[in-house]
Amino acid sequence: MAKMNLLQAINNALILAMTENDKVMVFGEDVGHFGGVFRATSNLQEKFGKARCFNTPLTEQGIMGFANGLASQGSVPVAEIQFGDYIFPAFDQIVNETAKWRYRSGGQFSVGTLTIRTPYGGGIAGGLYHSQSPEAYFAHTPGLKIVVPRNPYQAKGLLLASIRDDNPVLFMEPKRLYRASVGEVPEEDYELPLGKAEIVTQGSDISLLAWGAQMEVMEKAAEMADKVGISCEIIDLRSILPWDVETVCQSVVKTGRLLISHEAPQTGGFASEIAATVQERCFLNLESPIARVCGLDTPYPLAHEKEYMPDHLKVFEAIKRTVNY
Amino acid sequence: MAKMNLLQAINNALILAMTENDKVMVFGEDVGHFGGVFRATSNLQEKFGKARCFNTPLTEQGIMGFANGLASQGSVPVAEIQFGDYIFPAFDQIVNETAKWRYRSGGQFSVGTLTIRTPYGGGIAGGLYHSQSPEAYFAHTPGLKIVVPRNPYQAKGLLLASIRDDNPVLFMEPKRLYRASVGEVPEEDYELPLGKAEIVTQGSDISLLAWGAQMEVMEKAAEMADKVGISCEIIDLRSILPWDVETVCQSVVKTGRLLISHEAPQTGGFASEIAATVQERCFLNLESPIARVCGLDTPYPLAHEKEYMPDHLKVFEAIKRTVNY
Amino acid sequence: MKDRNHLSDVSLTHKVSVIDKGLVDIPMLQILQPDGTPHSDASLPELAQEAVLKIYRTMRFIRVLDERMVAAQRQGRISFYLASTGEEAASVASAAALEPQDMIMSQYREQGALAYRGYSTEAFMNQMFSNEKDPNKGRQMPIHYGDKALNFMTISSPLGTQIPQASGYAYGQKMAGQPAVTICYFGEGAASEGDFHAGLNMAAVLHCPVIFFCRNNGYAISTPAEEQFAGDGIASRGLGYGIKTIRVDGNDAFAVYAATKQAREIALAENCPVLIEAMSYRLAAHSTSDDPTGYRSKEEEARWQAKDPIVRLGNWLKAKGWLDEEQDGKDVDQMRQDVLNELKRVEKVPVCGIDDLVEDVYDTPPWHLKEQLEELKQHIRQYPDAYPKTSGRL
Amino acid sequence: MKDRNHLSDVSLTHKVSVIDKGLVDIPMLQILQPDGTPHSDASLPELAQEAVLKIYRTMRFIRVLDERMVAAQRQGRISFYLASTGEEAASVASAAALEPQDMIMSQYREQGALAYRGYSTEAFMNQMFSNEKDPNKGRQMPIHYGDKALNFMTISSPLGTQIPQASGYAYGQKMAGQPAVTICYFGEGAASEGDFHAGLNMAAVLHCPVIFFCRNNGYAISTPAEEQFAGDGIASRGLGYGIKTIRVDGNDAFAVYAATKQAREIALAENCPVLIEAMSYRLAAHSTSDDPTGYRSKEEEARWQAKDPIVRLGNWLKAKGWLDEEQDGKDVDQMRQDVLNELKRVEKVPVCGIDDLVEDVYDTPPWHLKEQLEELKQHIRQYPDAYPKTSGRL
Ligand SMILES: Cc1ncc(C[n+]2csc(CCOP(=O)(O)OP(=O)(O)O)c2C)c(N)n1
Ligand SMILES: Cc1ncc(C[n+]2csc(CCOP(=O)(O)OP(=O)(O)O)c2C)c(N)n1
Ligand SMILES: [Mg+2]
Ligand SMILES: [Mg+2]
Repeated sequence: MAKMNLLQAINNALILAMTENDKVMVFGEDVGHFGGVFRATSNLQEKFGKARCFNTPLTEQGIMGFANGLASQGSVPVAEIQFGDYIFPAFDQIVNETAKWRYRSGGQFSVGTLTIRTPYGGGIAGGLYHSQSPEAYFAHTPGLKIVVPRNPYQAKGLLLASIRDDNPVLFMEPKRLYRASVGEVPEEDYELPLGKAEIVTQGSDISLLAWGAQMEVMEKAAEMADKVGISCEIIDLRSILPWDVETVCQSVVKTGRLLISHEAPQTGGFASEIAATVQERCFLNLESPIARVCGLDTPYPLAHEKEYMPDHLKVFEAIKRTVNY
Repeated sequence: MAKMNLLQAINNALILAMTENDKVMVFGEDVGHFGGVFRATSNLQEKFGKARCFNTPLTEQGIMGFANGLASQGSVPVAEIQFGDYIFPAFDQIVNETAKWRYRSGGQFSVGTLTIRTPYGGGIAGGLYHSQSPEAYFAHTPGLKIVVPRNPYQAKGLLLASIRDDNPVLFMEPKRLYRASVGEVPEEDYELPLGKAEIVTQGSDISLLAWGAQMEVMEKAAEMADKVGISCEIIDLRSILPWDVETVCQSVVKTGRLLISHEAPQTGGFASEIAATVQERCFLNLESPIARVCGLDTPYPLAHEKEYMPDHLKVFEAIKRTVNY
Repeated sequence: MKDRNHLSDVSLTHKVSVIDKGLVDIPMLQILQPDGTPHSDASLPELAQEAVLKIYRTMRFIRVLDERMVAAQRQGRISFYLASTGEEAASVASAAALEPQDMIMSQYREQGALAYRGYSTEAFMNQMFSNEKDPNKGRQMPIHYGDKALNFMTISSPLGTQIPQASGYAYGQKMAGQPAVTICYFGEGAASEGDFHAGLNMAAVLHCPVIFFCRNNGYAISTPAEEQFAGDGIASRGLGYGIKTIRVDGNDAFAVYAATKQAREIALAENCPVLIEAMSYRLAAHSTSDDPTGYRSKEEEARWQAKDPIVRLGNWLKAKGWLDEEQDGKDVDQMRQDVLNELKRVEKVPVCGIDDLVEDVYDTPPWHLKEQLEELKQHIRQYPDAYPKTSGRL
Repeated sequence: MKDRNHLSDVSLTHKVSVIDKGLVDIPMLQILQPDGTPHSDASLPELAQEAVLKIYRTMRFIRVLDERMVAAQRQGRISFYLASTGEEAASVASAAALEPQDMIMSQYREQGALAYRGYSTEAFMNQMFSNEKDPNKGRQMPIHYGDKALNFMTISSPLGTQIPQASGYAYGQKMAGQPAVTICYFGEGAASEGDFHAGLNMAAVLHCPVIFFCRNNGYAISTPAEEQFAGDGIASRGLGYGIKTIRVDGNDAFAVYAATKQAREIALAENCPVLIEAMSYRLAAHSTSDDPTGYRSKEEEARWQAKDPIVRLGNWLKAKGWLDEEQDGKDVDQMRQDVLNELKRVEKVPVCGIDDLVEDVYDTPPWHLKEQLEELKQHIRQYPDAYPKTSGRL
């Protein structure tokens, strides 16, 4: 065990993956000698050489096109998109190519070895273009897996599993926690399962569902709720696609109530998919409407970031409203 | 009044818009002399000259970047993306630029004059890349309007309103209906409102909600339902963003049941947003879970297109299940 | 720390000098004249009789296949087709200059390359009828071939996407130490996509052994080359990326062969990309959905019919005594017959069973796809007549 | 119907000719030597004393602003800053060659162009403190300026997106019959984006009066130019698109002015794009989030400090007798004082009221945004201490 922050946990996972398999290659803007603008890829070029960890020209569509080709050849690319906000130039390569590669070829070819890493999320005074949480844009795309860790331990285990999974994985890192989240992380190799949610805290009155950096907010709100006598069950979804309907529904059957929270704008966010599915499957168990506490339906603001965010106070109020419905 | 098919109605709307305002410019791949691969822009170059209706090089990101700049200058671009499946290379220009232009500049600059036209949808043996219905990918983007007409009359009135609306509009045309849908269309100018759903058929047992080509399917299913004594209220959403929650909820309050249908894959489709919102607002009115009848969570297939599609039979079965819940 | 100077190669001027025509002339390699006679100062590629005949017969076959399938589409037997008439030399002769281990990533008008690799008439048919024998499982429209055993990547409709992918594939080949390159075909229209820029620049910077083979056939559907770009074709761009570039007569099989052969040698020896621009003309309609009479003249087409690549190589073969006119005619008749026979046989092969609808989305279908499949089967059982392709085999 | 021949300009060769170094030398225009003495055969641009002094003083001001704001960021007074140290001539002198009606679409390191247009110190501060006086309403990170009255388009972070936009803007200006061009600034890093390719090609084909001004400063954050491209800079690409191209010493204000002036004349007279590549060096860190010691040497930086554009023009002015050393020092002190005063004054200005959170998403807030705003206000009233920036003014 060692104390690591989230960046160190990711760096550590990359080192293990690159050591184990020399087909693993890490690339993206500034990831080489410099180690990435957040330093997630520090020292990889020194350790594994410039051929396996390298800078690319500044083109996200190129990075993902290159990564797709490389993966289809049998290598194991771990491509970095510098900010989640800059993944959109690569949208066609990801949504039309990565996700459909295996299907269109009848399984003859695939890019299953591909992992895309990208930092996402707000709370860092980043404004419109350094704050977005684009998971829902990708969650409408069969063929992709989407994974979001909430802390260093999760990050390492989920990233190793993502790199080794035989499906393309979009691995979204909560950049607000990069240095803020520190925890004990085993130095040895381990994996955490994709597609499985985790019940972080057991509770009986309401289920709180979130992922990534938003988990902290849920815990804070749950503490407040606890003080007024409301017992919250907290669930980390971990995988957005495919997602763990079973665990979520079991929890809702137990508590009778569900609140989902994410930073992305409410309309069309992934909370809507969860709410739509759960109301269908747990209709008779629901004692109140499923609540969504999300970002407002605006671009991500700057001066009003605090007001925009689905913080613990908004979650706490929504918990009370839902329980007292 | 004249009999027009959906293409003719669109062509007619473009002629009116270009005649009225010489700032209106129409461009895209093959839209010039040739009139577009579907011929929606036929004769425009002849009538209005090559400077106002022109071919672009083959680059969707370029078309949308160019259109954004042109709109911000004060011109009124109507840009065509040849197939909805090929809109993704322009995703960044639309989602990060078009949608956020006004917000980031505090309202100093905007691309509100922009209209993007694109054919969408399946049922034409088009396979993965000539069949997609990408509306949900855009519906998560504050700042955009999204409009889908169901027939020639709607197409003309909604397109004219979209071109004149001071917000960027993504106008999605159900290509399966281009020639198949024929109807009476006034020759003079008229507009239909954006953001307003339309109740196409009154009913009492269940509300059926869809848009575009899927409206036909709803009507067919409703007829079947009628024969077994179920009365369906059919609603055409028309605008996906912002959408008309009021009309939909009023209908659900009346019928107590809701079924939503679209061709796009179910997970993360726009039906999820509607279901999430309606279960929240009409919780106590709902007599059964909101049903979604959508495409499967696969890329759009070819050999199994018929099986994949949310056809009238599947809708009919879901109506019965919902009513008999 | 390494000292860098991004101005190290720059010379000075003291007057504003606007560089306008700043490119060297990029001449087009032609070995055979349009009538099939070699240019006197040209050296023919070293190709044995069998090798030239294989190129010739493959071109012939593709012409026949194209004709028959366009007809089949008109008869409503297949939904869509896309012919390569007039451009057979570009794809066939370039493929002939490759090794089997080289990966081919094509656009969609390179059936010649695939046929050269050994794709059978039956395989073509299986794909076009989207049947269960197509290794791509009938998931894409006709002409989106792909064959792992032949190192021919399954075609994808979105244009230009294969260009940066080819750079990545070639990088992987290099890292694996394989004596192989990737060839990436695309049209002059697709070269306007952002992916083109990304792919060529990355290949140059990252030293990828890839051949970018641009078929400049003058049109992208209805859009003529002059509305596609204003520079000296696509070749002129290669120079801007620092990529070695060759322009070749795409209707001259020998020229295409020689250029590709040399490009392959360079790419492999120097671990670098090479750009080939093959000048040709799309004699066919864009596809069976297109009618070119709306945007070009018969005279223009006639001028290019006179440069037919098959006639050109045929004439050379005959002059050389390697081809007998009569036998050639019989061969073509035989090809026509074979295509028709296969067509009739294959159109009866059923599509994949319904389970395949949810296969290959992921490595194995996750719970939600299994659930959706079960519901669907249930539904098909309830309405078997509505889903005749699959209900019989549930 | 028009007869087309996309081979009309192509010459023939009969041997495989691989074009490697196929570009003419693209020399760099330099009028002033690094020490400020003009090259003997160079003709100086026709600029009156006041005009040259305006350029000089704007550069000076920007240097001061950059220094102060980097310091302010270190003190935690603003969250982010991005200096243009060493590149002032590129943005200031190019802006000086434009007319006020020309639209400026910049990347983010062109504060010099904005200052030249008359953006006040207060305006800079308002943007950087995201306050209610910023016409952009405090919605973006510091340095994302924009001012409609000055024809300076609000900056957007995603790189390269402004390039095709500038083509479109210029097309609109042409259609409106305005005697105006658009200038589009971007870095050599951003030039790798697909949008660059689309924007330049479209401008060439659609005859847009736009000046593409590339600041090649050797780095994109940590990535040196040699890992960004393998060709002869960015200028070499212009030729491939058929775009007139000028390479200029970005640290020589006179050269930048002369090149841009001529580019503007050509763009306007011929309705066409012109590409300028300004060779410079990012003496500053990429931004306040960056530390360049990790990827380049002090020696390399020193080599470029010796080419300082402000010193260069200052020396020329002094030699000319147009600038007094002592007065210059006083001016700079005054600028520092002004910047500090404004900073202190402006950092007290509040942010916009909460209603502005939902304004400008659409032309008017639709029902759902009004509803979200009402809920939010309700919430803020309940927890006023948690939202101190806005609760006081509800
Ligand atoms: C991204 C994308 N945009 C548009 C299309 C529609 N489309 C199919 S073929 C074609 C023209 C391609 O021209 P070119 O690249 O020159 O190839 P050619 O058909 O001449 O062989 C177009 C616009 C597409 N398939 N993909
Ligand atoms: C689409 C996109 N990708 C990545 C980034 C992150 N980023 C900001 S600046 C920068 C480097 C830009 O370099 P260059 O264009 O040379 O301009 P310079 O900073 O040298 O002035 C990068 C990668 C971005 N802003 N947008
Ligand atoms: Mg072409
Ligand atoms: Mg730079």
